[in-house]
Amino acid sequence: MVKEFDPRWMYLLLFIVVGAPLVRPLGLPLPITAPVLALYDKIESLPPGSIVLFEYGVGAASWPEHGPSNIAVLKHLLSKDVKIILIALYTAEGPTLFATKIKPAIASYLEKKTYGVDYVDFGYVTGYETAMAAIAEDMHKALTKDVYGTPIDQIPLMKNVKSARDLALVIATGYCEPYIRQFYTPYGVPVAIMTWGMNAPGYMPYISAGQLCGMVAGIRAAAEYEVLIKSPGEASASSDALSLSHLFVAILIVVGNIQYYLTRRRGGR
Amino acid sequence: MSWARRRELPLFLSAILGIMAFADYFFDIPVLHSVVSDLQVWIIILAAFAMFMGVINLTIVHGRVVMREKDIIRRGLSAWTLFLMYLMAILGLLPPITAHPSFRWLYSTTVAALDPTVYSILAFYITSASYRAFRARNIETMIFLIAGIIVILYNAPIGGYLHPGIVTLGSWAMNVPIVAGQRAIMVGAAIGALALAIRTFTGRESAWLRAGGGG
Amino acid sequence: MFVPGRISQFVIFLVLCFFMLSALWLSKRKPIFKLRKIAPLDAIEEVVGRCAEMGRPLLMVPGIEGITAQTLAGLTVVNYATSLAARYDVEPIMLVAVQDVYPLALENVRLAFQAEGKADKFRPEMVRFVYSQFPMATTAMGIINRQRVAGTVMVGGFYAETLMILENAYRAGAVQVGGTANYHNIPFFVAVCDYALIGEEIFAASAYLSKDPEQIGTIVGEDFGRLFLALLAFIGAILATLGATYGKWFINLLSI
Amino acid sequence: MDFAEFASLVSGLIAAALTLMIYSLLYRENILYRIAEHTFVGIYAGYGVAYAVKNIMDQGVSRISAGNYWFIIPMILGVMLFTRFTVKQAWISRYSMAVMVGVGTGVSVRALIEAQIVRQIKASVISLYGGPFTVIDNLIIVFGFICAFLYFFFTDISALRRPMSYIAKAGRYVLMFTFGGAFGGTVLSRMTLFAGRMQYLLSYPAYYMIPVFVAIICAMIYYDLRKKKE
Repeated sequence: MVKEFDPRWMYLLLFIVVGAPLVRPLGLPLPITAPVLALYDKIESLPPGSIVLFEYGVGAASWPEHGPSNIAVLKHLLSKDVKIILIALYTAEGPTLFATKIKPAIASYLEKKTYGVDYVDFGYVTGYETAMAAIAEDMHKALTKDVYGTPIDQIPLMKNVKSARDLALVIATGYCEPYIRQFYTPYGVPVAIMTWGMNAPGYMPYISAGQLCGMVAGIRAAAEYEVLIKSPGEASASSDALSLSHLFVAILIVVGNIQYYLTRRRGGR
Repeated sequence: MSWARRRELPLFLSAILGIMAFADYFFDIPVLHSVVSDLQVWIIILAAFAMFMGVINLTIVHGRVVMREKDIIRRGLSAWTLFLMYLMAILGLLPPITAHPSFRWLYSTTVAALDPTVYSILAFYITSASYRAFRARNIETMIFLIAGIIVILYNAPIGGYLHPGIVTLGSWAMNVPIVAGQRAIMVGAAIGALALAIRTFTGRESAWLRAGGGG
Repeated sequence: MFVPGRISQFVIFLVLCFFMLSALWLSKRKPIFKLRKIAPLDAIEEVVGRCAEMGRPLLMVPGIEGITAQTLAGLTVVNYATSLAARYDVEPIMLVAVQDVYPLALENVRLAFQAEGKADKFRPEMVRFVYSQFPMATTAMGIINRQRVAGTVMVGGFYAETLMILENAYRAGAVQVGGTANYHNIPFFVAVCDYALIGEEIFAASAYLSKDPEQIGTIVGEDFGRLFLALLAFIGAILATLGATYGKWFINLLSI
Repeated sequence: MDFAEFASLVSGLIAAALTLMIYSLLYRENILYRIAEHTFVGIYAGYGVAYAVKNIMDQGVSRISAGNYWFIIPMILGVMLFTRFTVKQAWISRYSMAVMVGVGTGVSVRALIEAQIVRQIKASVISLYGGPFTVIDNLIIVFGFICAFLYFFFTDISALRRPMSYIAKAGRYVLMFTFGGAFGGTVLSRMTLFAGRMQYLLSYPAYYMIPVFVAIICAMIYYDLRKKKE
């Protein structure tokens, strides 16, 4: 018979392994994966004054997956000389979460920018893919007012932005296919996506085909992005916790096998 | 009314309704479509009534404990359960139905905390289960172990740093052999379910229809 | 008439139905087919026997789905286990998390007691309704630890609660039989249960347990259907190998 | 501190306490866990009742009052369910169950044909010819699928027993690999959930509860050790 550890010791260790890095992040090394680096490089290489469409489709349920990546990418964009059009197309919860969770996190970056000149927010626009098509074709027709009710013609930033042809990059949250269909295929605007971790393998073909110019999938990729922009946040902390807990499980598996091997050699079961 | 007690009639009814649901899926018949979508609403209404059966059951189970049990702790806990159930139901029925602030407060204080907590307790159980399950006892468990370790290390944010090969191997495992096995399970489950549906509609599956007589 | 894109599905459906119904009809006339052994289903007797030996209750859960194929399969297994429990005077505890299933579950347990001639021993409390997935899981964990359950039978559509129940029951020393067709949770049954039903094995339970030739017929028909689908997949791969256009043609054929 | 702030503080402390009460099961079953369990069951059941009434009003009553009298039938069927609690009239409830089973099974099974049969067969239409790695991968995908699929073959045909046993063995290996991978893959989402819960416990006002619970658990361990000695 294999003598087993009392599982309660494992439970105690797991509390420590997950809790400790949350209290004091270790900053464990994190290899940067290619899709994340591609988006970072793309933003780095944008010419000054470029216009970026940023879609913050974060819902409460998907906050852990999408929130940190939204914050990290926005921080990067705001630190560059680019103009940002903010919009939510995926879920009506977007603006609420943007106001309560994203804005406080990027407040220090927003201070240096002027609303209406450097960035503009259109809030949630209904219609999903139909709305995307309309926006890509003619923004002044599809988006009449910004989130504060200012008519689009009175926003300085929007003066020179008419359609998707004026965009340098589209960064979206959620599923990538509609954006590829509406922005990349007809207008050739590069599209990047912030998506769920589980979608990463499925979206790899789009990356290799060049339809996506970058991808931040899940909390792990968000942590990579935080490393790239040297601004550790929510993702980095839990990334350490996840790394340690996975290593812990792997070590337990090895220990279990050694135990099993030893007892069997001793003539156990 | 003895004919109504026979088991064939309800059986026939369920078969007809099941076949209608299938036909609605394949054929574009507006009348059938509206009937089947109405039937799905029927099920929601029936389920709501079944909820009250559940409440009767909970009241019986906990009521008996409150009335008969000697252990004061068990009595107290059962009374507490019944109290909370009726309290929550009443608060929920205060207008606006299911949106009264007190109902919401109670929900966000208890359910909103307990649901994710109970879910997260799995982290512990998956740890202790991995410790036991991934033991190479024979070829099969060896394969189980190899796949498990590859994916665990692949998923760990630090994985690629330990060895770059882990990422290659991990994504290969996810995209090749695991896809094959997953697909087999899915197709198999679908035809199994289909066979079960056929047995149900011919009255050969569930005991509740198989048993004859009136009771 | 047809919903666009579903003609091919209808044809496949008809072929599968044809196999199952004709095999059912054939075995009605002459029982010729046998099924291979499905060990976990045979083990249910052992589980109930162990409960009887130790004088402890048996825990059963038919999954947390509403009325779906998996739940019906689970109820069939539960019905069988309950009649064994009634026979050996074991206390069955059945947890139901979905209200639609509750009336069916109650009826199943009652009929099992009736069939064993012990209708007087049946109590409605044997089937406990605990609304929703996680409350059910917490109750199950509590019951397992308090009443030292000696056996569990869990067959049906299971999700995250699987491992909570299995691990606690393992620590309580229970013998466990379980299975689901939900791909993500099969590994836990395979890893922790003493006897695990994999995927569609749960659907074969009623035919296997009843040993009724007509029911076995549907399983045989299912196997013919299985060969047919495997052949389709094989042909598809061969066509794609011969040339991309053939592969595309085959996919279009399946999309009619 | 105004009332709203006070309510949210109380709510936060109760929520944190309930969270830790559930985790106390990891040490052993105890009265705190039992309280949390019964609270959870009671609250959720009441919640379900409120929504059941809402469903009956929204789906049934409002339709009937709009002149859609056809929806009286499910209401009657719903009431018929309760005959289950009687002995003599129990057969009446069988009709309600027949409707539930018929529609439920039909609707749940019909969706499987597209998602789980046709789409999966289409996905295995892949070329077995190409670069050396692609060939091996695609062979594994196609034949791994076929073997694993035939592993479930239930009919016992004596003439086929030998070849089938080889296929079943190969199929079982594929399945075991899949299960190992699925098991390992689940670790990530479970750890993410737990890390999220820990982040919550370490935030205001939940962290006030941590020392309280550490003390309680220590007391429990001390008590258990004393009892063991005696």
